[in-house]
Amino acid sequence: MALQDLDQSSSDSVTEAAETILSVNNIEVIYDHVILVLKGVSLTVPKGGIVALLGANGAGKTTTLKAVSNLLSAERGEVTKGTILFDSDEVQALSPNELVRRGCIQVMEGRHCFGHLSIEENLLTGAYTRKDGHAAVKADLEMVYNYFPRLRERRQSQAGYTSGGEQQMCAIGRALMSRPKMILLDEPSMGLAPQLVEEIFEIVRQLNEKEGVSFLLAEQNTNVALKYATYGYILESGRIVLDGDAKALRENEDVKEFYLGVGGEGRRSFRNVKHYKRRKRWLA
Amino acid sequence: MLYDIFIDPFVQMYDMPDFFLQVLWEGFVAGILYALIALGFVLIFKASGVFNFAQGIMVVFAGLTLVGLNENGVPAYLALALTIGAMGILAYGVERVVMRPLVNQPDIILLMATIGLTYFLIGFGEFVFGGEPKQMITEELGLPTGSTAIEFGDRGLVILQHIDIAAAVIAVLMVAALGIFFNKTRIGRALRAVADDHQAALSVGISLNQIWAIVWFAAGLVALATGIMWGARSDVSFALEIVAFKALPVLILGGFTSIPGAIVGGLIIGFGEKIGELYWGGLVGGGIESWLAYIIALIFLLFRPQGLFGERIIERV
Amino acid sequence: AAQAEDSNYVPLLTYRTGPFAASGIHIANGMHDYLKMLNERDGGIGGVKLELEECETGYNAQKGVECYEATKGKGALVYNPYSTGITLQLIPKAGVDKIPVLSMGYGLSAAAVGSVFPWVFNVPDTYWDGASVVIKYIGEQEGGLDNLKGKKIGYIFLDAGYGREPIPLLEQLSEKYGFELMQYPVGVKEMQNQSSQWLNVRRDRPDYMVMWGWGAMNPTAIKEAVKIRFPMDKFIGVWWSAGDDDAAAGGDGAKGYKAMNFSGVGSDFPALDDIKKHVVDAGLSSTDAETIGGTLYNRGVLNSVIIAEGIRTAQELTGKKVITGEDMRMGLEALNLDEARLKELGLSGFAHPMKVTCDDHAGSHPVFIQEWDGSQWRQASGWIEPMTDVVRPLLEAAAAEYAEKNAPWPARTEPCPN
Amino acid sequence: MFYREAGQFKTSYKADQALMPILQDRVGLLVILAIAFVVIPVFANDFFLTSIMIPFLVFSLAAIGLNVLTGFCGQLSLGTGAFMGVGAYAAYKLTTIFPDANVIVMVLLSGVFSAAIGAIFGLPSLRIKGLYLAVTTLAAQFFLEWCFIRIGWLYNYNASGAIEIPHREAFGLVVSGAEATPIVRYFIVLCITAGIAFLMANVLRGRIGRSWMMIRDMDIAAELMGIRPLQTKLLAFAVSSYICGVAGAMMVFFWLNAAEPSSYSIALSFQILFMVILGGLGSLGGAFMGAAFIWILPVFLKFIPGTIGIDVAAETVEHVTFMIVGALIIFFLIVEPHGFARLWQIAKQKLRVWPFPY
Amino acid sequence: MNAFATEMSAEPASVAEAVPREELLRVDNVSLSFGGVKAITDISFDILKGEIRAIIGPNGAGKTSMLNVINGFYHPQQGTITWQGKERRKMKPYEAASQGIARTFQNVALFKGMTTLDNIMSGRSLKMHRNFFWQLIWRGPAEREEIEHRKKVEEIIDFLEIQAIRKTPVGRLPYGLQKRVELGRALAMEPDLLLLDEPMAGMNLEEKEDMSRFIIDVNQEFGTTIALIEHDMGVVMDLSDRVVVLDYGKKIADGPPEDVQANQNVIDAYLGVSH
Ligand SMILES: Nc1ncnc2c1ncn2[C@@H]1O[C@H](COP(=O)(O)OP(=O)(O)OP(=O)(O)O)[C@@H](O)[C@H]1O
Ligand SMILES: Nc1ncnc2c1ncn2[C@@H]1O[C@H](COP(=O)(O)OP(=O)(O)OP(=O)(O)O)[C@@H](O)[C@H]1O
Ligand SMILES: [Mg+2]
Ligand SMILES: [Mg+2]
Repeated sequence: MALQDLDQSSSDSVTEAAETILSVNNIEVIYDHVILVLKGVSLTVPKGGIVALLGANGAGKTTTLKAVSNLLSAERGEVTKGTILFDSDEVQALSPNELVRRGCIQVMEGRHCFGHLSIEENLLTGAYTRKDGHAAVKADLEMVYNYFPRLRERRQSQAGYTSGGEQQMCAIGRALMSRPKMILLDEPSMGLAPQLVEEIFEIVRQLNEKEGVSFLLAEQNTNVALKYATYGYILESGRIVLDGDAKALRENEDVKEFYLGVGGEGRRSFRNVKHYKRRKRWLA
Repeated sequence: MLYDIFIDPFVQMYDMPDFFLQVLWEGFVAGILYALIALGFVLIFKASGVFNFAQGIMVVFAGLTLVGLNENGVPAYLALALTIGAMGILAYGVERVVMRPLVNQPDIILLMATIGLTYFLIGFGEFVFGGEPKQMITEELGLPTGSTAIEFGDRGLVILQHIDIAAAVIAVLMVAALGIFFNKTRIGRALRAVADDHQAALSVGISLNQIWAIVWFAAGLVALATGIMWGARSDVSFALEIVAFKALPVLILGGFTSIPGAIVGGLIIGFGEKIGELYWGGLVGGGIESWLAYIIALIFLLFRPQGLFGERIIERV
Repeated sequence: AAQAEDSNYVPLLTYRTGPFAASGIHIANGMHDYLKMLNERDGGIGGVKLELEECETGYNAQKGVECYEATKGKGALVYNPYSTGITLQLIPKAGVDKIPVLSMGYGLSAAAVGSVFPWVFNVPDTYWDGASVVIKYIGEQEGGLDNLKGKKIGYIFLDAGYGREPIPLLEQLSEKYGFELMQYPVGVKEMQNQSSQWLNVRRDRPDYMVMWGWGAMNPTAIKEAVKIRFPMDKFIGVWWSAGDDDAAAGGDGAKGYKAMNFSGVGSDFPALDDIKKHVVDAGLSSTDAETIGGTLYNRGVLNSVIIAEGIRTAQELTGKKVITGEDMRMGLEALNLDEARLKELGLSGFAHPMKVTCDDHAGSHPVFIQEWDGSQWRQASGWIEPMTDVVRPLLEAAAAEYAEKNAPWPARTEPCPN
Repeated sequence: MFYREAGQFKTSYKADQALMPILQDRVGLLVILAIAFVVIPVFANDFFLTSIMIPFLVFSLAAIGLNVLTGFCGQLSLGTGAFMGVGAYAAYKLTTIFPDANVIVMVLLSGVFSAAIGAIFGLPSLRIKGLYLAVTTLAAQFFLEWCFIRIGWLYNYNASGAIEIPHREAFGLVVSGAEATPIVRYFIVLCITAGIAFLMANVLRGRIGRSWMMIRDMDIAAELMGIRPLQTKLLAFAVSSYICGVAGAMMVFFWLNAAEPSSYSIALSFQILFMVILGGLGSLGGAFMGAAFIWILPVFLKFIPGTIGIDVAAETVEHVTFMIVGALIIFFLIVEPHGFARLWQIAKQKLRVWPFPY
Repeated sequence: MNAFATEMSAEPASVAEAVPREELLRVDNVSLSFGGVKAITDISFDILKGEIRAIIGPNGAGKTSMLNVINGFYHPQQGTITWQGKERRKMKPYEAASQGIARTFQNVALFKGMTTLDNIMSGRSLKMHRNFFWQLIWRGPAEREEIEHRKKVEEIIDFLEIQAIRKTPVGRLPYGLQKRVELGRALAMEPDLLLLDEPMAGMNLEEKEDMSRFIIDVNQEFGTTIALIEHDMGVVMDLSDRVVVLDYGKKIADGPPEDVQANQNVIDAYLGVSH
């Protein structure tokens, strides 16, 4: 535990500084009754915070997010231990649509647009739980189109036929349409052009600052994620192995080595990667 | 031979115009009735991507409940109200017991579950109502029963059954109402979303439970209307379940997801089947109605694999 | 078979479910109630109780075979399959398992030829007998069979073995008497959807319609006939299209619809009173008193009368109380239900006297025509003899053909009791 | 603990590719075969053989056939009943045209006819997919059923319109017709079913089986990898129909003894489909489990009241059976949508880690 | 044993420019539209034998559509494609496969119901020939063929380091591994041209590094030509020999990575300020 001291101090400061909107306490998740995926994960998201959840493929990021938004049952998975509190309510007792109504929405990994609906209809489904009238929805639709002009161009196209990136924008836009208090973003940058990645994270920051929306984002693009997040958790094989302030994580040697790709002498070239089995120190 | 196939039928149509009109009328009525059954399927398919095999038995079930209540002394209109209530309970039960635990499963599994439901309802229905056929309480419900003959001078006559006219009117009203409900409300959009992707629909806050209860209830109402109409033509009995198969080609021809498709498909099949059987069926010994509908549907499909009004099948990598 | 020593076991293959339940239920009730009545009133037959067991077939051949296999080991005396399909499957087994098959007025017509089918009985008539009676009756209406020349007779039938069975005979008669036979098959799936067939009828304008229907097909056909305004008095059904519900479905318009019958009309028979008293009122039946006397109910009763008389005859012939399938076969073959016996049974006039011989297992007994008066059936003709001269040679030819196709079909070895 | 592959290392690809790489599975199979070939013939009575085992095996084979098409190649078919019918009628014609030929050979040959018909009805599958394809197979179902009724030649113009299986002998035994003993018929059915199941297991683990599964899982990707969709699907249709045809022929020759067209109705198609889905799409073992469930359970349910001495009306038993079967179908789907085969796998996995929960 | 990874070239790809390369594929004036949507407008470029050719551009620019055109899944309304010197007209996707074009997909298109091993074996389908009869028998020729190909597949498995998931159904694998299996499946086809559609999307740095190494190895060891779509500019810059940039269906730049990166059009349309 190389970072003991660091994460001690920082996590304390975070938890005390602000009210928490989401807290996950020591959860275990099992798929299909036999596949144990999360082995005691705990994390908290403060109100108005942006928290990044990092980790390799298969670490369990998606699973964690789904546990939070209560979508696991649709995948034959279940939370067998621990509790999840959103706005101090037990998530497990709420239905997914109730959660959305209360302001917690997930952008699912791998886009999941409604293929047969047009882009605009897709966006409108995001407003399903809203009760504040046509005008407000219309205004938000405009807002989303302003964030993603590309979507405005393709608004009448069937989502199933749009390009991968367009679908990703659509999925994010759809979530925004519900006016959430908290967004669970699963790999928002996947498949997006670099320019757009920046833009999306800018949007995240704007929403966070202007509207006070909290974020929990699972991301592979550690660089960007840690740039925008306030706090980060690193998940490996179903366990949190490291957590801390984003800044502190960015400085951490291991994180640098394995997630940011910057050694002492700056960025490594992909061409020159040596073939050796690396080992993460914290797994020792 | 060639004459029999290509010329004679048309000569016949010309020679007996009254008969031809009658055939068209029968085709129309049959089409409307098929469309009614298909409509029930469409509702549920549209809303969940589930092919509801139990629609046929729901028709029987609704009809039997109505008649059964009436037989036990409940006045017709009260029985109707109670039957609607029963369909509501059924819808809720199905949602609770079958659909909810099977969310996000492949279509074929859900299809299979509805087959399980069919079995259950057959057993339950016969247990409660017995297997005897019952007569539809057409008159008690205030539906017309007579018939009108339109004469063409000396060229014969066309007989229109009033109940058939009523069926057509009811079908059209129902389609209009459902069409408006599903297209003009946000529920309509949500339905299609659910059919595309259960999990994503959940994630944007669409309550599958609520949606499913609604559509199953709507399908139950359609089943009741269908049960009354078919029951008035023959009897309300479990044999009626078989006519549900007739809805398949209609459905496929119209496209699984289209309410107008059900009507248009029904009419095409209705007309095609009657004209085919009456003018060409004799050539091969008759009874071709049992498969003609499928062949008609198949021919259409070869040109439009998603049916006439169905949503495009998305193929993209 | 190791069955109870003090009872005779009669399995009843019935169907109260499935698409043909509409007809099957009444038959099942009639069959069951009469035998049950014998148990209650007389303590069985010859002092030995009957052990009854219903097995539900749903008119489905697979389930029928399953019922057969499940019950045959319990010492079954006779099988009444009530489905042409099941009958066909049981015919070859009957001789092997030594249990007779009684298909009363249905099944394989050729089975009437006792020398080829010693184990199968189809008293009182085969379908061919029936078809010949219909033609004869139509001839009478027209003032003589010769007047049939140039007439059109429509034949609407369930498109299955059952409905197709009479066709060879009808074709032969059409040739002989010069009427035109027009066929209107109704698929099992189309039973409740016959508008095409009846449109065809409307176009072809046959002078008479003959129907071979079952289950839900009957009421639908009658309704459709009313719809196209076909003259109902020229519409004649086989004895299986003679249910009370069938005709009632047509409402007022069905008045005048006719059907053949060979079992009593109404409930005005002492034996039926006994059924009411001992069985229905005692709560031992699954039907209520009103259905007693319905055509199909009575048909079921008649079926059981034949079973009971078969058992009684067998007991007399063998001197045993508890008999076997082989004894039963003999009993059936020696069946002689004459007027006196019918009277004794409290069923005088319930059926025409019947007699089975080793050679003729059907007997080609007379049949009458009944007519629907809008609320119930009444007898509309005297007993009409089938055209035995035409039917019998056809039966023999068919039996020979069956034996040939199923070669090596076992030659008859069973002794003739009479 | 008891079910473990630990210690069973594979030293060659050959061993690794064997049908059952794990010892316990092989032993299990041997036990089942021993029961089927020895225990059952010795102890079973006629009812058990004719009403349970023979139909069970026939249905298992049909379910394997449908599984090839629907479970492995992903093409939904509702025409199984009719394809079985083609086999039955073909076998009937063959045995009556060649009265001296061995019926078992004729039964095996009859599948060729249903394979051809199946392939013809498979042609539209190039363009039509999923539930829509069901209409093609339904067209096949109803059209063929109509042929069975209308084409007198098929049933040798029998007045009954049904096919009745003639008495035939082979290997010195009566193998068909009413005199064929249950035990003989059982052995024939058992050998054919086991044989075809074994051959199919071979096909399914090789290139052809894989190409079917590729089409099933993602037809576009399969095509981009060089699979010709039409050929592959047609082969699946043909193989599936062959197996169904043989099953259909066995159904009438070794079980029912006579068949009307309605024996091969849509209801049969559905029955087989249930077996495949409940057993597990894409699993050979599942086909057997599904057949057992769908066929044997109702039979047992029907005889339970009688055996425990409750007097229930026959139709009530039937109604309750329907309700129970329906409820169980739903129940099992909820427990495990992938069928008994998957349930079995999970059970094995649990055994593997036993006594720990995971 | 790992046949490919043993010899690892550590030097940057300078060899590439030395030999003038033969043209493998040329796209001339191709246009493709769907209804009103113009996905590709009049695009021409070529791919040389043995190179790594990157295709980049903003979302919806038409990159994936371009790959679909190349392997015959879409048929362009205009333009021609020349493959190994021969001009091709309408071609079925499976013909492209048999001519040696393999690809991976943007939204992983694995065969979900099959194991990793079977997925990769499926890549060998075109190379296996034993007919139905031998398959039935299994013992003998079919089995020998299977084993022979299994060996090749095991080499690929070793190479991609996915031994541990050999027998896992791919549906349950995490996204990154699925992409790796998909690459393996394409490699199993031993293609002349390998089309990779965003092979590194959704991977973290470590995995990207691994993937990069695989791509380089394939390119250098087998001499397989690679066309690569990728949004990670680091990867594109480091791996590719030449880059073509699409925007709204049009080609806006084509050349060596450094040039492209400096191109103002590209910066405006795609890279944004921070790069
Ligand atoms: N439905 C499921 N059934 C069984 N196992 C599953 C299922 N979904 C995920 N898993 C397993 O759970 C583990 C964690 O998966 P998860 O998708 O949460 O990882 P992740 O961190 O999001 O990875 P990635 O970065 O690739 O998206 C993986 O090993 C995966 O195989
Ligand atoms: N089959 C199709 N039908 C209709 N439009 C299509 C189809 N295929 C692609 N398009 C459209 O063509 C355009 C180009 O799509 P393409 O998938 O090639 O983009 P891309 O460059 O791969 O983008 P991304 O980086 O987001 O994957 C998009 O606007 C898309 O919506
Ligand atoms: Mg993930
Ligand atoms: Mg793309």
